[in-house]
Amino acid sequence: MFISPKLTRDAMPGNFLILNNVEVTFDPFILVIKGVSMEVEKGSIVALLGANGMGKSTILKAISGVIRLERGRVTKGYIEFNGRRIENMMPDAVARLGITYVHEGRHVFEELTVEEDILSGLYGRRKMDPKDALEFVYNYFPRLKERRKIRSGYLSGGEQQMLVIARALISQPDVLLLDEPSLGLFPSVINEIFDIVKKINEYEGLTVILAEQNVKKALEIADYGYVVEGGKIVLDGTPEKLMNNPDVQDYYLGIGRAGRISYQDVKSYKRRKRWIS
Amino acid sequence: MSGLPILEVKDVSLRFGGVVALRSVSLSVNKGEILAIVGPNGSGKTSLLNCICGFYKPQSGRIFFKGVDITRMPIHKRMEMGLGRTLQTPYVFPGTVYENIMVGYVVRNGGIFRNLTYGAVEEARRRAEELIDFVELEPYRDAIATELPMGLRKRVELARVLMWDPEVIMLDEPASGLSLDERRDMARFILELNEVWGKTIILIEHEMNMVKDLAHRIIVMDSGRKIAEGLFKEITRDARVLAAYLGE
Amino acid sequence: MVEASSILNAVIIGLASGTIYGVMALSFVLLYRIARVVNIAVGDMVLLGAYLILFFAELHLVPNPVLNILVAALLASLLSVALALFTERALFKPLYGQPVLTLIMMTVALGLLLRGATIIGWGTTLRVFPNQNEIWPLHPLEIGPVKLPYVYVWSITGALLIFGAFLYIFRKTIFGIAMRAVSLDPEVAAAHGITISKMYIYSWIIAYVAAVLSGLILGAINGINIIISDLGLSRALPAALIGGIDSPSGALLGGLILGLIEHTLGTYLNIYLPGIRDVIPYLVLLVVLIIKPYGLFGTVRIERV
Amino acid sequence: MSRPSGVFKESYLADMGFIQKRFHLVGLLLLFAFLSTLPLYAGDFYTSLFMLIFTFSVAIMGLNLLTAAGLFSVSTAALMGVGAFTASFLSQPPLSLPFFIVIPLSGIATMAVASVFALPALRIKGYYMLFLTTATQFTIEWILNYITKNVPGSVVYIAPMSILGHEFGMIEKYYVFLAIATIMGYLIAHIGRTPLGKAIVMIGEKDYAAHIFGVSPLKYKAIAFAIYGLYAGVGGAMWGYQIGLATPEHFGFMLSWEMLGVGVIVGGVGSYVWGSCLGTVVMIAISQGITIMVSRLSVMMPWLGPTAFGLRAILYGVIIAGILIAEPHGLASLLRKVKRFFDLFPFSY
Repeated sequence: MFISPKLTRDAMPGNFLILNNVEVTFDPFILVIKGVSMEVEKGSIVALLGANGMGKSTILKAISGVIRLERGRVTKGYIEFNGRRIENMMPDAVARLGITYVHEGRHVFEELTVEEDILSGLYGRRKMDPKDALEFVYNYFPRLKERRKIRSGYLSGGEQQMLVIARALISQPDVLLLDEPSLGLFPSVINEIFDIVKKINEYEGLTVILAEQNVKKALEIADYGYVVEGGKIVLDGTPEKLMNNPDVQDYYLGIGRAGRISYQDVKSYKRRKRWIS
Repeated sequence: MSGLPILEVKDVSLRFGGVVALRSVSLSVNKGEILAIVGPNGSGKTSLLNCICGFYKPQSGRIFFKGVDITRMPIHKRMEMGLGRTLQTPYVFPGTVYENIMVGYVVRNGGIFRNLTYGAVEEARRRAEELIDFVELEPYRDAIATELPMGLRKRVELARVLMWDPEVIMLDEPASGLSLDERRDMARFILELNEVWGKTIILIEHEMNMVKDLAHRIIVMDSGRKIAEGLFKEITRDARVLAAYLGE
Repeated sequence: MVEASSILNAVIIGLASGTIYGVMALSFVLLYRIARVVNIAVGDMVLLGAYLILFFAELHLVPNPVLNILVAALLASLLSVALALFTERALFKPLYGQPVLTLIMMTVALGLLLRGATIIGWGTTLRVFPNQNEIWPLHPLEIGPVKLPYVYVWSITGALLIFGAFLYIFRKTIFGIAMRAVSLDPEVAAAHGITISKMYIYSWIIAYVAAVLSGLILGAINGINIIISDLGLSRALPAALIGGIDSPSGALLGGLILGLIEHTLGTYLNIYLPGIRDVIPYLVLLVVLIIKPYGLFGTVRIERV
Repeated sequence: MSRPSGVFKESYLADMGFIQKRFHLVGLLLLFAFLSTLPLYAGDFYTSLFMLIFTFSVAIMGLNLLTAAGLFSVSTAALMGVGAFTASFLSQPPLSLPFFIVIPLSGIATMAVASVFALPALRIKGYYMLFLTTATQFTIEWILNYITKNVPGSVVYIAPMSILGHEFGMIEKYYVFLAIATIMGYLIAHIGRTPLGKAIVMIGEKDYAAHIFGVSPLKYKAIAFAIYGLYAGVGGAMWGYQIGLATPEHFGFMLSWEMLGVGVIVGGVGSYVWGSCLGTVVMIAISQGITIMVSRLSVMMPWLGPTAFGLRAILYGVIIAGILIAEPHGLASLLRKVKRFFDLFPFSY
């Protein structure tokens, strides 16, 4: 199905998305991101890893400008995209530059049909023909083509996740910011979605920044990973390096030094602790 | 461990518009067991819970709880009879944690004038405090519940359900969105509820390790059907289950 | 008001005036759908529109009376674009992200401002458009047994044009899809490159223009007076809700139903219970809300837990 | 929410009591001292102004509870009208009941009316309530109009307050009003802390989700509506006793909006007693302030002539818009900020 040759990533080297010591503050004075620096290469998949509420999503929202809608601001540092400062721009302006953010939690436009929903991503891009653009995304998501007349609110979770990625993809962005695509999905569906993301990355040269809790899955497709904790980057490296890091194994993969701890065993230990205290 | 069936679902089918969510699903839950329901997204697990708790009314089939046909009963009546359920994304209102938990009192004590007495307030608060103790929320007692992180809100919800002392508790993805530590805590509560308090638990969960460790019996669903039932070892050998898991 | 001698005539007139209720309801529905603004000021917008047309018509820019009123309506619509910009930028932009109730309160303030301005500008005496008799000939259009006053012919044509254009844009173009997307989830729409505040301005412009045009017809039927403001609210709000608050085509249907009931049952009951005609829309609304809480065409929310 | 160490509560009820700190008690006592001596040194104008504040506070308490249940109502004024008209009917011959029976009965009658109009509300969610209650407001207004058209003078009168033939003066009426407001305030604060009160708050956001936790939205919406009707009716009867007469024009749509938009939102949803009182004070202050400003301005600008009441509308619009823009969360959040900062706002309920 995918006959086009793999784009050589080396053709366009260099870091084209740079975060330098970025701090994000939410109204009134809640500091959420405390000095994050990242460099993203064109055409790579970068994973931001970490548990819930650690600030992965906020980093993505800061890049895309969505924080501006939630009363947040970048108060220190800068974000540079293709040599242009984009921190604190409104999200629609950032999107028109070619950075599209996909919200966590599969926000489909419930009352639109699947096709209308995808097309809404095309607004303001006059140079593209809607038919060609639709063909382009249906190529990657044949399942959505089958269901294009159904109201998107009635799709299953996996299909909704595909739909929101497809909607982001139709405007052919340079950077895709994916927030927790695997949340609440079943393993086989997660595999399917991650495979598609990888394919798009390879065939279109799309840069992907992925915020994921599912560390194992994310590292399978990523070229580089950052571990985010408490609004800071605490660890970064290639997937191999991160996978072999004992802390990552312990905290995120659930593999203790003596193998995985059964949930049954946790109970007696904690219970005993409660009696003692 | 297994006793008499406390909850029975017989041939339940559910459709919305043109989409079939459940196709003639039957199952029975024995008193005192932990039953896990697993399956891909959109396979009808949550719809099944919604039918049992009354949020959706199935087009055909019947549901029996403690021998009573509850298929057409309103939700709050079912809760009064001893069902309880938590939500995938917890629902708390902007009040303190103990206020959120206290609400559960009205399920079995719905009398308007009885509710307004000092005794009712005192009793509701006392039971709420006991449950705050159980789910280990003591430091957050006076915190505004909507401002708490996901893991703690899930505990608030669990405690609220326990307020009316249900016999069957349905947990909809209690571990989704939680860190490993929080998942372990949740597993501990589930085990204590089951083993010490003797509650029957229906568990929907994606985290297979948790299902494997906790559940006595597992039901696998795919596209609105029940495709397998049994112990973890048994279902992992089932060809249909493997297909549903791994795709193709 | 023309006394309808036969039931048929009452039905036709009811439907005809229903079209203009539909346009007002459209103004209301659109603002709600896109900007989530429940516009309590809709009646006052209609009132101001009527006065603006009156103002331009009295300048007599064009000698022909029919052209004159059309030019006046056009100028009033253009001016209302400026008003829409002012409303959105000065009053509503500072409120982005606020609870809906705050926005509604702001429309209450807007209504007070518009009403106060018209009272100070034009007083409270009843006015009529200049040369009204030449624009809308007194003798009605007769089609067989039906006698339809000319103002209703205007009303029907104008309303159908507005609805046709609007439905085409809303359903078929990417602009329309983008508008609906903003109405469903502004934050997500913004992340896909849709500028929310522009969409809000567009919806205010459409709302104002629709209100101005309804002002033309309502003013012609009832005369121009502060009364129009209550009249506008009491027709637009029930019509919008009967059709379903987020459904533009429902707005037209709601308007028609309302016009029909008002001119048949309302006129009849008014003999026994004076004044009930102005409450009839609300009574119909109460009944509809009991039977179908989301109106006839309103979207039933897909509730998931 | 830290409490000073060394404060021990004997029971949970005490822990949820209305007076948590000595500071609250002092504040409350000072307030009562002020209110109970007010008519002795304040003139008639301020005494009657405070009576008006008590009246509207009572109505707004009920509205605040209803708003906390997620039901927005703009028919409060009409329901107060029902209360006033019932009071007129009960206090005049042939019944001629004394005021201490008329006021509760008016409340109960209004509760019944509110419950009838609430029937469609039970299936309705969120902002649809505003439309429904708009319809209710105009329908009730028309009914009241219809009644007044059929009485001589187009006005209904409420008999003066009296007990055993002794007619109450302004000061005596003031104390009656203060007592009623205190009782109604205590009642609603108590309802607020019971599980029933929490259940009402719980249906506020997503009633279908609350239903899964056994809280039937139908039942608690109906209860909230009944309480709302009771409070509006009592408020209306108080209003009637203060003014002595009533016409439907007194209970217009805009008044309903003022009560919701200023009385409840400024005071803060969920703060049943003190928020309502605060909101009422602001509401009446704005209204009085504008009246004074308009009369000054129309002296300065005589060309306005009879259109001066347009000025009133504009001033009101500017003030509301100004408040909303300057502090978009409403004054309530401003106060909350102040309260969090100092933590000495004397009342926790």
